[in-house]
Formats: sequence, structure tokens, C-alpha cells
Amino acid sequence: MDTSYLLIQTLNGLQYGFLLFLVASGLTLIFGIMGIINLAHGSFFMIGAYLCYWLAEKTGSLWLAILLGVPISVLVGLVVERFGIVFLYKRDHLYQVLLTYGLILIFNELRAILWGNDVQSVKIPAFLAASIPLTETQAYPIYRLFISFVCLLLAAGLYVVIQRTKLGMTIRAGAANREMVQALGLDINRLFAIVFALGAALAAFAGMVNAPVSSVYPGMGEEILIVSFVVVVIGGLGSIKGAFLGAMMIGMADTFGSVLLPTGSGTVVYAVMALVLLWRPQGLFGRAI
Amino acid sequence: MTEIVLETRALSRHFGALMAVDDVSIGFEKGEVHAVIGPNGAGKTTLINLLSGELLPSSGSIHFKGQDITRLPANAISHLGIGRSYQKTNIFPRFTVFENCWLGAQSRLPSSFRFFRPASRYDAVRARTERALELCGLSQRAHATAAAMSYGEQRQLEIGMMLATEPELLLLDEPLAGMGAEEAHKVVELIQRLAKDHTIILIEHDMDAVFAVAQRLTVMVNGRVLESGTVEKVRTSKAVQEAYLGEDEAEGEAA
Amino acid sequence: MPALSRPVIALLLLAIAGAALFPLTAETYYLKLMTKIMVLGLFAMSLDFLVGFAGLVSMGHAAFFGVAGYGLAWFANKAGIGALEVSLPAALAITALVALAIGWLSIRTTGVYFIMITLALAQMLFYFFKDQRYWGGTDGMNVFKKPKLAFGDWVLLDLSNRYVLYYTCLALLVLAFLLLLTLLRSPFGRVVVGIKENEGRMRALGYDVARYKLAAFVIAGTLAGLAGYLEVVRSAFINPSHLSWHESGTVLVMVLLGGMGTLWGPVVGALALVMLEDSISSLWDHWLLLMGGFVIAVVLFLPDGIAGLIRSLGRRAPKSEAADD
Amino acid sequence: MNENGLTTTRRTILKGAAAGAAVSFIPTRFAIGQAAKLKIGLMLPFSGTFASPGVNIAEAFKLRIAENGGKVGGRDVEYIQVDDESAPPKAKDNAAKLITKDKVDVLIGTVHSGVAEAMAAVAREEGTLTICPNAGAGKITGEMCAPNIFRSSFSNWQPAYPCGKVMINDGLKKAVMMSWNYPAGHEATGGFKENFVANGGTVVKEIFLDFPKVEFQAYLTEIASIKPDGVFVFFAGAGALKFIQDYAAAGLQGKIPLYGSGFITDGVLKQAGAAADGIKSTLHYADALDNAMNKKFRPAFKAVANKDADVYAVQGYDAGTMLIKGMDAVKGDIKATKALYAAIAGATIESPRGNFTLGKNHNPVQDIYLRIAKGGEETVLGIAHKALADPGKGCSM
Repeated sequence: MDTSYLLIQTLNGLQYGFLLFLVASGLTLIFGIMGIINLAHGSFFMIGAYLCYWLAEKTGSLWLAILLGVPISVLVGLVVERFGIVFLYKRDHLYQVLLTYGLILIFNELRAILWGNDVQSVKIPAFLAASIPLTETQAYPIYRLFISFVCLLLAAGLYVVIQRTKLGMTIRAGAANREMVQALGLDINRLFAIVFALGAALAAFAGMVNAPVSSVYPGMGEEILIVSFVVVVIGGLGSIKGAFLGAMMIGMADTFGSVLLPTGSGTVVYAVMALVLLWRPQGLFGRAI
Repeated sequence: MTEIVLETRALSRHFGALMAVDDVSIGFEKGEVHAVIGPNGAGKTTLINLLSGELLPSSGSIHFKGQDITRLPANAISHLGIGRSYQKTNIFPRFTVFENCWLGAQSRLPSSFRFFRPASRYDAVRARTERALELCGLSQRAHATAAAMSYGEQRQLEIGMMLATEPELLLLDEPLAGMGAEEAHKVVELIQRLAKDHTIILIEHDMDAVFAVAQRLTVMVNGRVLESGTVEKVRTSKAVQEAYLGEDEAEGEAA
Repeated sequence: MPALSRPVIALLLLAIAGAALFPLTAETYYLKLMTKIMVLGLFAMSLDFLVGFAGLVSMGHAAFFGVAGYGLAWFANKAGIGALEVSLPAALAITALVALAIGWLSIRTTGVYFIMITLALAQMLFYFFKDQRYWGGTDGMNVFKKPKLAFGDWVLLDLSNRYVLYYTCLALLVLAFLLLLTLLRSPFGRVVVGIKENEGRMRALGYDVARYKLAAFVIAGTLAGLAGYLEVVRSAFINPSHLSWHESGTVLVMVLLGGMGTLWGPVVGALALVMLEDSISSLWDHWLLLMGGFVIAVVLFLPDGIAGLIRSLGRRAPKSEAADD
Repeated sequence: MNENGLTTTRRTILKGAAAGAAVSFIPTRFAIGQAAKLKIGLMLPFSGTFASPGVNIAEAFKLRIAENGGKVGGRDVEYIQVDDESAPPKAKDNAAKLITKDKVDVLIGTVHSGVAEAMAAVAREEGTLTICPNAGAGKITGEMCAPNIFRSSFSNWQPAYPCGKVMINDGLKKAVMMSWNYPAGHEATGGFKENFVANGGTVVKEIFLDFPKVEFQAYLTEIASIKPDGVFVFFAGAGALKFIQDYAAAGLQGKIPLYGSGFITDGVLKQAGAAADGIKSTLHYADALDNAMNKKFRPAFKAVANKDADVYAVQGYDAGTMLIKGMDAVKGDIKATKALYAAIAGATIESPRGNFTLGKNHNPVQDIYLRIAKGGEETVLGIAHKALADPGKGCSM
């Protein structure tokens, strides 16, 4: 395990962690503020990736694809909230799990109808396509650094929005006590719609920015969904800080787990989760239930 | 001097900066009705939650018949013979009155891990349930669904469920809260009947009821004990008048 | 307690009689289809005991279904033991242990955490079987040797015969129903249902709530194991995807579609879902779109499930008077 | 939705099963010799991760039958399709539905090995003629081989085996092998290793990662530090595409030659583009094969399915040929099983991949081509192994 090998693994772990944070932050926000478990959150990641492939194909540029893709995914988020999630606010978690489970089936088939079932790829823009040579045979792709950088930027932006802006304050208040926010006369429906659309757009953006690396294929949504659940549970439901820490932990655990334990590394992530919950059943930053 | 059955020593509980209960040491005499009074937010309900094991104290200890029960969970404390009722009605809404009390009665079985014999065949539990219904005056309403009953009847059920566990010591958290005069009178009578063979710790705002049943009084303000002792002693105590009747009357003694 | 009103009891007896006579008229395909429905019905009923009565919404119930299935596969393929009286109790015992472990870890949490931790722990088992070549990896295992109950050479139950299997499944389904009914009417059942209604008060009344929840979890898990065992006998095949969260999701749909908190409802849910899937899956390549829409429609418009529907139609009959004393 | 708004009568739901039984009572038309339609069951994935190969196989199979005037052994054809969703838990029931409910005469399927093995088990029990158009699991023509089970594709061992000799011929003695930790991965790398070691090569490292994980970064770094002469991999679909891109991004392209079973580039070559340059792979087909059948097949397939033909389409097409050869020999009488099976087993199949015959275990004995990828295109360098047969380990036929 020489140093450059260690450096590459750490960078890989960070990059996977940042990606997970984008998806998990939306998931934990939607639960924290709206009390909704959204099994279909992984589908937004898939929709983002497919939008990026389709728009990049049409416009020939990744940037345009992302620029157009994000507003579309915000729209998709709003539509799903207004026509599906809105029925769930007063229903208990069993009904939420089942309704969003139905949504997964619908999203998978819509993808098959709109974009088919083939594996697609998205070109990495030329100036980011190179790799930084670390040793004679080891190099680290610049685009992966770009993803980490963009995700970090977004995480910081999210932090600022949540901590510094008026919207952020209402979001934090909503997470703490939804009834009180409603009692104070704030338009709770607008807040829910914004939060859900924000969550959906974050997951979709993660799908878009990662598409050139992960390529675009059926079933990619469900893979990241389960891991994002683990991240949210570890971090503590409703806590952005928790989601960030959880994402980093799982990013590292999965990367180093698959190196040290090639076969059976699938269980490492869940073992980490089981340990955290043994120590703190409500997660690192979750409110005691 | 009757025997101290339940005792707290320097009991404290804080939520972050708020000192809900601060260094409280009280001895509750066996067979007496000991009322704990004080303004809202004085820490009365927190004290009850500490005594019943629903909350763990930040410091200090609780002793029942000489045994340290500070760390015991609520279900273990219930088995020691300490029953409690709740300020906010805390019943089984979709069950019938009978089923509500049944669960209290059944908890006295050595263990409820009985899988095959139908519950209805446990006559001892049935008897205990019927006695509890008798005591709290809900025998005629046995098959009514709890949620469909009046607020007063639900308060009676609160007490009935607790009595079904045949406790030795009762922790009553504002049993008269929200009750009309006539219903309150019935409950006061019930408390007087229970006082004959139970030790009772009563939290209540209705001073008439307190003076009608209590032998001892403790006044709590901001988590601390202002005054504790016989009803007479507390009534005449300067500190209490000062706290309750405001500054002007007790001007002379300002420290 | 599961209010079994008179009309519902009549319907159930009618259904059991119908199911008993069914093999005389049915073709092999429908005989096997009904066997599958009864196995899935048992699986859904075990989940209803957890979700509908104990209030524990588990999203990993398929883990036990799969573990018992792999247990039978091990006995049949690796140990070469075909004796039912050995492989069944052993498979159920292993499943109970797994349920105890997963239950112990999950019961410490409540609500959403419980849903997610059961989902994650079941996924852990899914990866275990998927990644081990010993268990056949992603291809799973065909199980050709079907268990027999025999004393000496007198074969009591030969499960390779489809009629014997059909009636065994029917008998076990009815027995499981009666078992759960008895449990729910026992002191233990009273506590479990009480915990769902108001956990805090049950603790104050002196019940060690965690131990009862864990016991309910293990009972439900073991029954799911019985269903998993029968599934592998029926289909002679076990695969990691039997433990995937899709299976846990599908069985949850059956419970809701059938009607929570009724025990017999989810069996009807299993029947309805299997018949629906059987009919629409060949209608259109994108039939899953219809299934997704159907699941959402059930959640929104039929929260009490088919059982709720039947009971409300039967409301004209005398209100359920199966009270307790 | 109150209850009187609903028209469902109380009994219908519970009596669904009995009603279901009635449906099956339609008296099956008395099969008069050849006049009745031949019922062909297509059990393929039309949804899920393997939907693309599934659709290609179905389209190519129907194309072949259509080219034969829509007749097989002189009988008209009726297709019954089931979407197996590549979901193993449903495999047995889907197969049983086709065989016992729809009473198909022939079963064509499927892509996913787990589903195919379950399907083959049912077909073996029921004795239905079955042609597997893809799943390469050795068992299907190994321990589970049966007179009525044929395969028109390959065994995982088959395309990979010749690659061992190819690397030796390129003067590469030390190789690293990598694939997913699942049966197909072990069978393919096993085939390569058998040939590579037999010809004096040594496998310095075997890497297996969990299926379908695609975080290759960690392992590519390890390969870079080992600096082997060459790397052999077995990946397919999205995993293959990502591996090619990561291999290039990690700076290994051009430094350490990459070899693979044909699925590393098949179906993902255009998407991979320059990143795939230099990859040598061995497979029983190549898009650029220049033979008459291939030249006729590719445009015909494109016209029907408006997408380019690939190895899956060829395998579906050849399954059609095998069925036609067999049924023509017995003039459409599906009951004459001995003669039918013998006809298929003995036939020479003219295929876009070149002619092939069937081995004792009913798995194709076929040429394996050596191909190289260059600028999104694939050129055929020659035949890596002439008429290679699958050993059919465990098959006692």
C-alpha cells in the first residue's frame, strides 16, 4: 500500500462520499421536514443520468445538458410532489413506503419507454478528460476531481442556504416542529414543494455530473437508493450534518472495504451501519426518538 | 414517626441549561397523602417522571423501601408496586374500558409469555380488572370504547388502569385536571377511599381538593423545593406566602 | 383482536371448503398456481402479524423467507438429507435464530429507523448469499430432492407429489392462521396488540416491551421461514433475489391490498396480486407501469384493503360481537 | 369511495381461484396432425437490466421464422411471450405458465443464467423442446443436459478459452485475470486460465469483485502496481463500458494490453469510442464478419428492429434455424421427439457467425474469432480457434 495507492483510494472514497451526500441530503431533508420516506428518490438519480445522456446527445455539450437538465428535474420533483406525495403527509410510513414503491415501478417503465433499455455513455468534455500521472503507471482522472469539487461546492452552498437564508431558517424550523411552522402562518405547502423539488434536483444533479463516469444503465437508481438509506440512517434522520458525515463514512468504508475484502465487500457498508446504530439508535445527529 | 417509604436524595434533572428538577430531597411517609403543588413549570411532572422511571435523573438518587431504584426502568418500578397516572390522558383509545383495565391487571401475572391459553380464562386477572372497574366507578361502562367516552370518564379510566396493577404507592399527576365540580368531587372521594390503604403522591392545582385529602405538602418553584412539611406548617410559612401572594404582603422580612 | 364476525367466519369456512375441493376440478397449472398463492398467503399472513398487530413495519421480511429456503437447499443438495422431519425443524430453527439476531438489533429503534434497519439487514443477507459461490452465487440453486416424511419405509408425506404438497400447504396455512389467532387471544397476544396501541403506557403498566416485540418478531420470522421452506419445495429453486427488498416490498403490498390487522386479509391479498400479475403481465411489454399505478391506487383508495371492503359490505350483518368476556 | 359505490359482489374475490379453473376448461382443439398451429413460448426479459438482449433475441427469432414463410415444419406459428424480468424467483412459475397453462410446444429462453437454469429444470421435467438463445451457464449443457434441451449461443467457457493461446502468441507470459464474483465470471476466467497455463503462461493475480459493482478504480491501481504483461477480463453491458473507460482513465490503455471475452466490447463499442482502442477479444461472432449470411442478416435485422444486430440477435436468429431444421425433418410432428431431437443435434446450422454444428451436449461447436477494437469499430484478425466444442463437464448424454 504505497502512498500514491493510498492517495488514490482516499480520493475515490471522497468522490463516492460526495456523490452519496448529494442523494442522501435530499432524502434526509424530505424526511426531516416532510416526514416522508421516499423510496423513489433513487429514481431521480437515474432520471438525472438519462436526462444528461439525452440532452448531451441533443446539444452535444455536457454543460448545456446539465444546464437544461436541472430545471427539468426540479419540474419533475414538483409534479411528483403535487400529484403523489401530497396525499402522504398525514398517512403513516407504511403507506408512504408502498406509494413510493409504486412510483419506482412507474419511473423504471417510463425510462424504458422514453429512453429504451440500452447502456449509454456520456462523453467527458475534452479539457477534463485527461488524467494526472502520479507514478509511472498510476494516474488519477481529472474529471473525478471535478466531480468532488462540484459536489463540495454544492454541499457548501446547501450549508449556506440552510444556515444563512430565510428559506433555510424555515426549513430548519420545519424540521424541528412542522406544526409550529404551520401555526405561524407560513405556507407549508409551498415549503414542502420547494423542499421536495430541491431534494429531487440534488439527486438528479448527482446523476448528471456522475453520468460520464458511471455510464447510464437501467437499475442504476435502485443501487444508490439502498446505500443512501444507510447514509441517512447513520447520520440521523433530518440532519444535513449527519448526512454529510454518514456519506463520507460510507464512501470510505465501501472503497476500502472492496479493496481489502474483494468478495463479500457488499456487507461492509451494512456492518458499519449496524455498529453505529448499536451505539446510537437514532444515528449520529438524529433527535432521540 | 411513620416510616419513609419513598425518598429522593439531591435529585436533579436538567434539559440542557434548564434545571427542571434541582437538588430535591423529599421523604414520602407510608400511608400518607403527600401533595406536591407549585406554579406551572415548577418541575412537578418531571419529578413524577423521575419517580416512575420514565426519565433518568442527571444526578442524585431515589430509594423505595431502602432499595436504590434510581436506574430502574419504568416497567421494573411498576412491579415494585408503584403505579402512576398521567396528566395528559394516556389510554388505549380503540380498546374497550374492560380491555384497558385488563392490560393493567394482566401485568401482575408472573409473565405474560403465555401463548396458548386464551387470556379470558385467567380468572384472577378478570377479578382484578372487575375490582379496578369497581373502584374507579366504570363497571357499567365496561364495554364502551375508550375513545368514545367523555373526558371525565377517560380520567377515571386513567386511574382505573393504574389501580388494576394493584399498586402500593400511587403517583397521581393532576387527576382533576379539566374536570367539572361534580366529577371532581367523585374523584376526591375516590382518593380519600384509596388513602386508607395506599401511600399517595398527588400533583394538583385545585387547592380545595389538596387540603381535603393531603396530610403533607411540598411546594416546588423553578425545580426547587420551597417548603415541605405538614399542611399547617406550609400554610403559615413566609416563603410560601411570599411566592404565592407576591412581594407586598411579606415586605418586612426582605433579606 | 381480530374481530371475526359471523359473516367473515362463514366466508372463511366457505373458502377453505372451496380450496379443499379445488384440486378435484383443477388442471395442473392452476393446482400449482393455488399452491403458490397459499405459500405466499402464509408469508403475507406472517407479516400481517408483525405489521397489523404488533405495529412493527418491517421492510426486510423476505430475509427469513429466503434463509429457510436456503436451509432446505443445503439439506437437499449439500447434506443429501431428504427427511422432512430433519430439514423442516432445522430450517425453522436457523430462521428463528436469524430473526432473533436481526430482531434484537432492529427492536432498539422505532418507526422509520425500524423500517430502514430491517431493509438494510435483509440486504446484508442478500449480499451474503449472492457473493458466496458455495450457495450458487447469483444463479442460486436448483433443489431436485424434495423432502419426505417417512418412518422406516412407510412414507407418510411425499412432497414431490403435487396433490400431497397442495394439501400440506393448505393444512399448514389453516394451522398457521389458527396458531396466530390463538396467540392473539392469549395474554401474549394482548400485550403485543397493546404495544401497538400505546407502547409508552404498556411500559408504565409493567411490561418489558422490548422482549414482547422481539418475541413477536421471531414468531413472524419463523412463520415466514415456513413459507420460504414450502416455496423451495414447490418451485425446487432458491436464489438470492428471494431475499431482495423487492420481495419484501411485494409481500407488504399483499398485506395492504388484502387488509392489515385481519390475518385472513393478506391471504386474499396474495390471491388478488398473483391473479392480477398472472393476467396483465402478458398484456403489454410495460405492464409494470400498470402494476405501479395499481399499487398507488390501492394505497390511496383502498387503505383497509379487500378485507376492509368485505367487512364494510358485511356491515349490514350484526356488528362483530366477538367481545372478550 | 364508500362501499355502496362499489359493485364488487362479496363472493367474487374469494372465488377467484375457482373461476380461474373454469377458464382452463376451454376444450383444446383436437390437434389434427400438422394442421394445428405450433405454439412457441418466448420467455425473455422485456424489462429490467437485460431488456435490450431480450428484445433483440425475440426480434431476430421472429425474423428467421418470417423468412421461412412464417411456417415451421409446414405449420403456422403462434407466439406466446412472457417477460421474465431476469427475476429468478419468478422463473419457475413463468416457465410452468408457458408449458402447462399455455401448453407451448417449444420454449425459447433466456438471457439471465439464474432464470435459464430454473427454466431448464422445468423443461427437463416436462420434456418440452427448449432452445436457450443466450445464458452461457455451463450447467445447462453440463449436469442438466437433456435430449430436449439445446443451446444456440455459447457456454461461458467457450469464447474465453481461445484467448489464452492468443495472449501466448502475442508473447505475453504473465497475466492478471479480473471479473465479477459470479458463476459466469468464474467459468469464463476458468476457460482462459486453462488454455493460458497449458501454453506456459502464469496467472499472477485473480481479482473478483461483487456483482454488479463497478467501482474498478481500486483494482486498476493494483494492476498498475503489479505491472503484468497483459490483463484478461470478463465483463458485459454497463460494467464492460465502465471498465473500458476506467482502464483508459487510469492510464493503463496502451501500457498494459487488455484482452477479454467478446462481451467486453460487444454492444458498447460505439459508446466507449477511443477508450476501447487496442482491446483484443475472442467471441463466436463479430459485427464485421464478412460472409454471405452475415451480409444478408444485418440489414434484414436493422429493417425489422431499427437497431444494429449484435451477438444476441445472431443467437436468436440461429435458434429459429435450429427449430426449422428439426421440425422440417419430422414434417411438423412435434410428438416424434426422437427423430426431432436427432435432426436438430445432427444439423449443420448456416449462421451469420459462420456454419456450426452441435456437440454431444447440444452446445454449438463453433469457430471463435479474434477481433480488435479501433476507433469505435471492430476488425476481425482471424479465427482464434477452429470449431471449438464445450467440454460439457457432467453431461452423460
